[in-house]
Amino acid sequence: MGYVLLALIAIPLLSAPVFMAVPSRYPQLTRYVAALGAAAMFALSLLVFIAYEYQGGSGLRYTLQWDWLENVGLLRENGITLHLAVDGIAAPMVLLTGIVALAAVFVSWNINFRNKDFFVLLFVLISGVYGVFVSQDLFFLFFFYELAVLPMYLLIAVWGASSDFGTFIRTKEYGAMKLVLYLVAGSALIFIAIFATFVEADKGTFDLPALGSATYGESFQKWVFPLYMIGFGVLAGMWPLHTWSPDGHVAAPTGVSMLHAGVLMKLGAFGILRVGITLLPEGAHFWAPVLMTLGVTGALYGAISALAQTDLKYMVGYSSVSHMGYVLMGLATMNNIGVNGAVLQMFAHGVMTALMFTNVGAVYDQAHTRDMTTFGGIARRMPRHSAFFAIAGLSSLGLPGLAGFVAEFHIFVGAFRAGYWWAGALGILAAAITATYILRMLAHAYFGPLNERWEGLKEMRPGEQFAGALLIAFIIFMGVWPAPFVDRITDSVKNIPGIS
Amino acid sequence: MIPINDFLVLSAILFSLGMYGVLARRSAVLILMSVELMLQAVSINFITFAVYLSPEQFTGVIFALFVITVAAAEVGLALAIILRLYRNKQTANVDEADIMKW
Amino acid sequence: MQDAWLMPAIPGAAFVILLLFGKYLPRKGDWLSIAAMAASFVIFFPVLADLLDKVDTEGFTGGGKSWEWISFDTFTIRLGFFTDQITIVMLGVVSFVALMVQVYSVGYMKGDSRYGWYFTCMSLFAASMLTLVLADNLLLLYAGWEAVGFCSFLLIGFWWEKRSAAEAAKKAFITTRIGDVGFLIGIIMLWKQAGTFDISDIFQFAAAGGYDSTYLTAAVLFLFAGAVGKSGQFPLHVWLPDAMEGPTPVSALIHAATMVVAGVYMVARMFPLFQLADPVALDVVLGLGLTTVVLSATMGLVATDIKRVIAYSTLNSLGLMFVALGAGSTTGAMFYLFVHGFFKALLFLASGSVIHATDRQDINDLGGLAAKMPLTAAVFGIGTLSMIGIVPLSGFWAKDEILHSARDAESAIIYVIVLASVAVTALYMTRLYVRTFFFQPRDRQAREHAHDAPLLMSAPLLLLAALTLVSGFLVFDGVGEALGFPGGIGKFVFAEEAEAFKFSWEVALASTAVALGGLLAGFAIWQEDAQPAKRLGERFRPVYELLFHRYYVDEVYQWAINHIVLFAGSVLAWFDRNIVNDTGVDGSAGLTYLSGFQMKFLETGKLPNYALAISLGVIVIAILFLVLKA
Amino acid sequence: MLWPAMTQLNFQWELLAPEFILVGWAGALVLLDLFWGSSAGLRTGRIGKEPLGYLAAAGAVAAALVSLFWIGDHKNFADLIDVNNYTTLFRVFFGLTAAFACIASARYVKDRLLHPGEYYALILLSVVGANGMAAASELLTAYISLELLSFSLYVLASYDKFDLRSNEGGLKYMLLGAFSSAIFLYGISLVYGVTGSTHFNAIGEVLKGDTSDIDMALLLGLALMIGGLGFKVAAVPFHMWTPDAYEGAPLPITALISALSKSAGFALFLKLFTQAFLPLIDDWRYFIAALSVATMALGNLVAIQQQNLKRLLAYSSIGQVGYLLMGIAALSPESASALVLHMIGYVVTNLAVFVCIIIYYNWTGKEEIKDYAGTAERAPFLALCLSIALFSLAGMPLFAGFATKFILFQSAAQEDLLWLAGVAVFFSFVSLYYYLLIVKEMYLGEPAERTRFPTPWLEYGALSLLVAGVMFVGLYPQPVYDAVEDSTATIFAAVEDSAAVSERP
Amino acid sequence: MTYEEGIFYLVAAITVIGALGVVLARNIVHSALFLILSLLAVAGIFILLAAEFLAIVQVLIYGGAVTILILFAMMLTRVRETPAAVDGPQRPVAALAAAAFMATSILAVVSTEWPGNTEKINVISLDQIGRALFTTWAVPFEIASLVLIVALVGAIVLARGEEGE
Repeated sequence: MGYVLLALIAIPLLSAPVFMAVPSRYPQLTRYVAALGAAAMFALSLLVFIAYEYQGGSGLRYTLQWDWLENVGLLRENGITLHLAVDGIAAPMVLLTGIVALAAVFVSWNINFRNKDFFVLLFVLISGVYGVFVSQDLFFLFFFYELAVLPMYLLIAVWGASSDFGTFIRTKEYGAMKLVLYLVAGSALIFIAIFATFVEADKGTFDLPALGSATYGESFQKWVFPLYMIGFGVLAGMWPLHTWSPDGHVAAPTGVSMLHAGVLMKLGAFGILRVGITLLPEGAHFWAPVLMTLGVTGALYGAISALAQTDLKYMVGYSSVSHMGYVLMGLATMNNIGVNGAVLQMFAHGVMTALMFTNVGAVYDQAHTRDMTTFGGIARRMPRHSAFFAIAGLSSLGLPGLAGFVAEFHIFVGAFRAGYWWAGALGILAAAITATYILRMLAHAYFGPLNERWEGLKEMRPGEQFAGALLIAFIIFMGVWPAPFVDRITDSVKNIPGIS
Repeated sequence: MIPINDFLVLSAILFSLGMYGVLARRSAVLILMSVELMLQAVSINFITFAVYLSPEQFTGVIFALFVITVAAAEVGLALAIILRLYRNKQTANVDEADIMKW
Repeated sequence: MQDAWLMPAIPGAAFVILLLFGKYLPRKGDWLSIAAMAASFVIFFPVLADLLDKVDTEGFTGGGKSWEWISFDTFTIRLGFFTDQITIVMLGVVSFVALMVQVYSVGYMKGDSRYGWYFTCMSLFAASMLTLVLADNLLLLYAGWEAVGFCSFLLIGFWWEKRSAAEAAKKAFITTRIGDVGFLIGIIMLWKQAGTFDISDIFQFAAAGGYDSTYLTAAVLFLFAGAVGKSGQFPLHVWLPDAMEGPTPVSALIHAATMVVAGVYMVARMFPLFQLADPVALDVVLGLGLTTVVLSATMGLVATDIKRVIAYSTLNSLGLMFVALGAGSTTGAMFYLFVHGFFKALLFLASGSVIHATDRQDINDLGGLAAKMPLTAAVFGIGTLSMIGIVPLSGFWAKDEILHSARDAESAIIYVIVLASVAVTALYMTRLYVRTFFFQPRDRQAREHAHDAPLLMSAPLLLLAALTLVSGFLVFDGVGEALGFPGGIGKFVFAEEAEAFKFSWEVALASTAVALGGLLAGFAIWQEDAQPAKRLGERFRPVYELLFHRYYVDEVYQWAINHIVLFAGSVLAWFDRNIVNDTGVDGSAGLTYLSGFQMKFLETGKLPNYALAISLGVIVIAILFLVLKA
Repeated sequence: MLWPAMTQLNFQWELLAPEFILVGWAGALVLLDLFWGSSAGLRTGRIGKEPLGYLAAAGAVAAALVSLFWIGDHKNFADLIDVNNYTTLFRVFFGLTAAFACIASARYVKDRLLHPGEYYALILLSVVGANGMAAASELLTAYISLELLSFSLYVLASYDKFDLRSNEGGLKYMLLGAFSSAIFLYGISLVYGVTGSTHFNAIGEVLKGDTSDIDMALLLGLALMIGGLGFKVAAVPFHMWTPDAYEGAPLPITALISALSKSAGFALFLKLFTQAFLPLIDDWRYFIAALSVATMALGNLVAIQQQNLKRLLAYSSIGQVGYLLMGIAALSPESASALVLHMIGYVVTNLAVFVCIIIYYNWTGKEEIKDYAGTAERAPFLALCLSIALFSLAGMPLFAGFATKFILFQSAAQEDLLWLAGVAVFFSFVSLYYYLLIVKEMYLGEPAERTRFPTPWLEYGALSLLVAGVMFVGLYPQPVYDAVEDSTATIFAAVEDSAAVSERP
Repeated sequence: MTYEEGIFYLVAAITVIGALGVVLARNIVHSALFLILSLLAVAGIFILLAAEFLAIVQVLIYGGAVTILILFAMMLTRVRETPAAVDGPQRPVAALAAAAFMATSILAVVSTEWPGNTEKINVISLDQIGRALFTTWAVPFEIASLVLIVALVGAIVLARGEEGE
């Protein structure tokens, strides 16, 4: 099974030569190759998720360990290994990646401008994401983390869109540059923290389980944890380091926005959990109140900001900030309920935000504007699209029966249990604000009398509908029956030191 | 006998003067001449150390010999380059050779 | 009784089928929805019988079936369905009224472009509402609670092409959602101490003194916030009148008989906790109930839309129920809830018939319909009288209970106010009825086409009317005994602390007098072309304005939303764009860029400067070396 | 320590075979050029000399291959030239570097420069100098090798005789080079004075003892030597010549300066500081660290401002020097091998960048960043390779830069220089910005015209090799790292064995 | 003060004066002449250090070849002989820097206790030098020859006039 994990990383990377081999004059063939690759990844992801046995054991499954660099320099035996494995936290994330990747490929179906290059870069991104989720080696975790950032610039700058908002302009180059620099700036902190961790552990290896068995001094934990927290937090859209996220999402093409908001932002939260909290539990405990405060602030701030947006993508972008705030809250609870909730929320948000971007992209492709004030009543022309959007919105505002509720509920309960009653209460309030902006958007753009300007709108493309249906299936699945997720997540969360 | 420090101080003075020349002069040729002064100081140092402190190996003397050789070659090469610049730009003034900056 | 879960499950299944395949079913699947609802209603009887069997057993507190939903570590959530006496009352109302309304809808909604979607939503609503009622734990209750809110959103906005409908739907959802913030907080607070969401476990825990009194008070007040939103109590009452944008059967079912009373139901359900908490909690319930009563009764006086008037009466009734709860009488509240479900649904459906027939819903456009629509006029009249509280209609008996509890409350003012509200209710209900059915029609054209509804729509009206006539008698021991629960509904509902039916001539006479007075006054004021009303309106212009503008509450909210919430939003967005991003992010980037810009001028292009840099570098290193060493 | 009698010295001349090959080859090239030109009757010397470049490359490769013969040996020539793994590594490395520079030069020289024979001869001679710097175990040899390298580069930098920028760059390079080597020499003389020897190990031996008497002159000498070496490797504030020389020099020579001169400088720097000055590490560590910070900061910040690609690369190479200096500041066996590893990765990457630029220059004669607009459409392969190389420079994964930087920074962190690693990481992040600007221009800019460029197969071949190298180091550095560690281990072993110096063959 | 010291100070003074002349003279040709003076004086210092061979080399290479080369270059480049053209605006800073360096280096030199006998000059014979040069130092010697070749080739390539120039 370890080879499945390897395949998850390798398939997207090795697709690159295949894409290159496809002659440019057959763009359709390129799309089929992409769909095939994404379908394979999805199938394998599903396999990983389903076959994960969550009863007992250490929590690591499908281990594959290949020597990469050892007994040289500072590195001792097994210094850096390509150590792949999934645990209960990674398994749902892998699945999420598979889902969103498949959906993103279908949503990107109508990209015509150099679509070969597009898919190559997109697949590199996907490879990086898979890599982070399945790496059990700090070096490779970081390696893939950066790999995921690598193609972002071109993906956004070449295939993205600039927006003129009258009072200010956000060009795609700006969005792309800011996004990439921001993420790399965040990873700079992680870099430093990794160096410090390696030195302090004195094990001569970057293997996470080995590092986990090392002891770290208390003061060390206290000063290194915030590095991980902020560094990974940047990618998780942690307030106030979130501004790359709305601007980047707005500039990015739909498929990229989906992957980015849906999966890439999860890497940050995942990193805090997998590296920060796991290795440095005492530091995490020390900084948990700060993380909680930032998380709550982000949740509220994102929601209120979203309230003021008229651009659909900005709204979704800020809603991502808000929802990632929940994830951070969940992590900050440092108890199994909250952390469970955080992971659930990563999955839930990943799916629903991907759905939202699918929808925004579908309408933008036809209308060439995302200004919700210019729309009105388009539900008449695009009923499925509207239903999809509504479901995504309802999930994000925490309607029971959809994925968002399950996750947010765990987080709130966790927060209360950890004694952050204020945070829990504010989080719930933020969910109400979410309801406000989602419904405002629906009422403005989708309901009401049909604006004549949009008579010509058509239902979204079959590919987009497929993507939407896929995503919705998982939103409902998790909302109704979260046990498969919870069982897997718990299996690993309980092994994390410092989580009560 | 002359104490070692006398030579060394002389060398230091000579070196500093050369340095001053390099920093203060504008003509490439003058700068080159100032560098020669610095190299003279180096040679003095080497020989001084060799004859006072390590006569059995006298590496210093050999070193000084090489310094002088290299210095001569350096002058030749540098002058060729200066001449090249002069041919193209009609100046040997280093201040005026600043089309590349920032 | 084990199988009570089938009641929500069947409509739920119908919903799924309708959602996925509704389009391909004959008649868009309305029959499926109705059949599912009927099945659900049929199941109600074995469930009831089962409960009646067991209710006398020693120590019976209800029972049901539950499944594990999430479990890890010490955190377990079991979802289950549970029936006890309170549930059964609500179940009866919900399943019956829902069935009636759906049947009625077949006629009412005929020809609508989204006919199938309507029934899909109705099925979902029925499933959610029954889930809410039957839930054995707070989480499932909350899930049902949110789901009915969502259905309410869908159905209010059913005609979403109308801007006002879209807005009303949004308003309804958001307003109730604000209350739900509190509700969820309350639920989690209760969980935090008890470690369970199971309602009976929480009761046990609370009874054992597990909760600190202050803590419990706070928790139940948060719970109550949910009820305030859902049941349209002041200050979150604003959504309910607007909710009338939805199809009338929806108003009947959701915004009169079932969903809006969920708040009352929930408070009644959790009443043991309210009792254990500080009395302040119940005082708050009572105070808000009373406020709502006063506001809604007075606002009902000037509203001109039939449905809105009935909506105010609903608010009024809900207020009364909370007064009863606040005064400690769950029986009163539940009984009123029970009968209210019937007569309010009746009123709405009847008004639906009017609207259906005339295409008008402003009472200023109506009048004189009694002759054209005798059946409708009759059942509407029964509903009106019941609402006013005239003997022997069900409304009278229920209101009597509430008046009793109000009289027994600490302050006489409460009693006075409730009594006064009875009068005002009589006044505006009379107005509504008189203006709609009597005297000269103001819009002749509308009257021309008016006719009674077809049988399919009339049958539910008649059934509901019948229940309105008789359901009040359930308070009597004898009636109860005949039906299998001796002691009447009061004893039945709270077998543990049975409240006997209270009756005193004094209260009954007072209420009847007041009601009749209001009725007659109303008749006098609004007869013919309502000259006295106009004069009064002129005379008390400011009061009229105040009432007409609904105490300006909506305006204040709108202002607050525009000027505070959205302003805060835009300020934050501005802050985010200009301060956080352009200053903080781009600023630091700019600073980096600028420092590079400054530094590049170090590279002057002049050789002596370069040499100087080298020299200075060496000199500084040398001096520092020597200084540090020396 | 006693000076071994001459008879004890080892005079196996074959140890210097690679250098002899290079020198001989250089001479042959000059002659070939002379006769070939006249016999073909092409007196301008501008046409038909392209194969000279490939021949020169063959010579460099031959030298590199021959030097492989001494893998694992621990020999020295007359106690001046070490022939061990360290030397071998650099011989191979320099040889290959020069070979790539020659290949990249071929077309360029044919089109734009006079006297190709001398040109290639000088490149080969510069390799001799570089080899000497890496191999020398003694200061005089090191110095004279350094001058050989420098002189070759002075000439080569000014080789575009009719280009003012080349003249100016060459002049600045030459005069400042002379000035700095005077400073370096003065430093050497002082160190020689206090230690009585110019042999690295001998110096180290003396410094291991009590140095309080001689501190003043010693430290002054050390400061001066840091200045001299700093100039060679372009550390701030001794870097000022770099942008001008880079911009002025003919493109392949810019590549050569950035690759050969810099790595030879570091080879010497590392060996000298390991074998001679390691005992004083607590004195100089923080100065090197400070230089490192200043170098990273200035290089990366000013690079952002550049319009000219060569100049930008000059500043970016300064930034890279900052990282490399960390390896010196944290001097330990681990950091030394990390330094060399990063340097190899960097040089390979940088060569790839330069090959791209040269190809582009051969096509268009342009070298401003904005001239690269739309390259992705006109030459997708070139754009891809250049992007890969730039991302590698920025330290992105899959490519050499990520792994080697990671290892280098980690080794600094290990020696209590975590703060320095932090600064480096920060500036590495800054650097991404300006690399992205180039990528942006290539992929987003509007090309002047849409025609495809003709494919230069040979250059593309070289480029592919280099990019493959970049990917190889990035994806599987173990073999390279092992080799590097074997080589740096020898200079540290020499420190430990220095007591036994007289027992050497 | 022994007579040796006397001679030393005299020669040293000439050296310094020559050097000062090189760096201060307003006329570039004067500078060159001062340079010759200084170089010759340094040759004298070499003699005082008992390194006669080096003194000879010094006189031959510097006093002869180098200075003539420099004078040639001056003539070829026809340097404008205005003071402004000779000295740059950086003079004050240059003076400060040089002074600082001088102070530092003199301080360092003086305060160092040199290992060994600092009073006695040891004579190193030409024989020894020659032997060492061709045995021990054969490698640098050969590299130095390469340096000279490079300089030579470079100078020719660069200075040579090309067709059409």
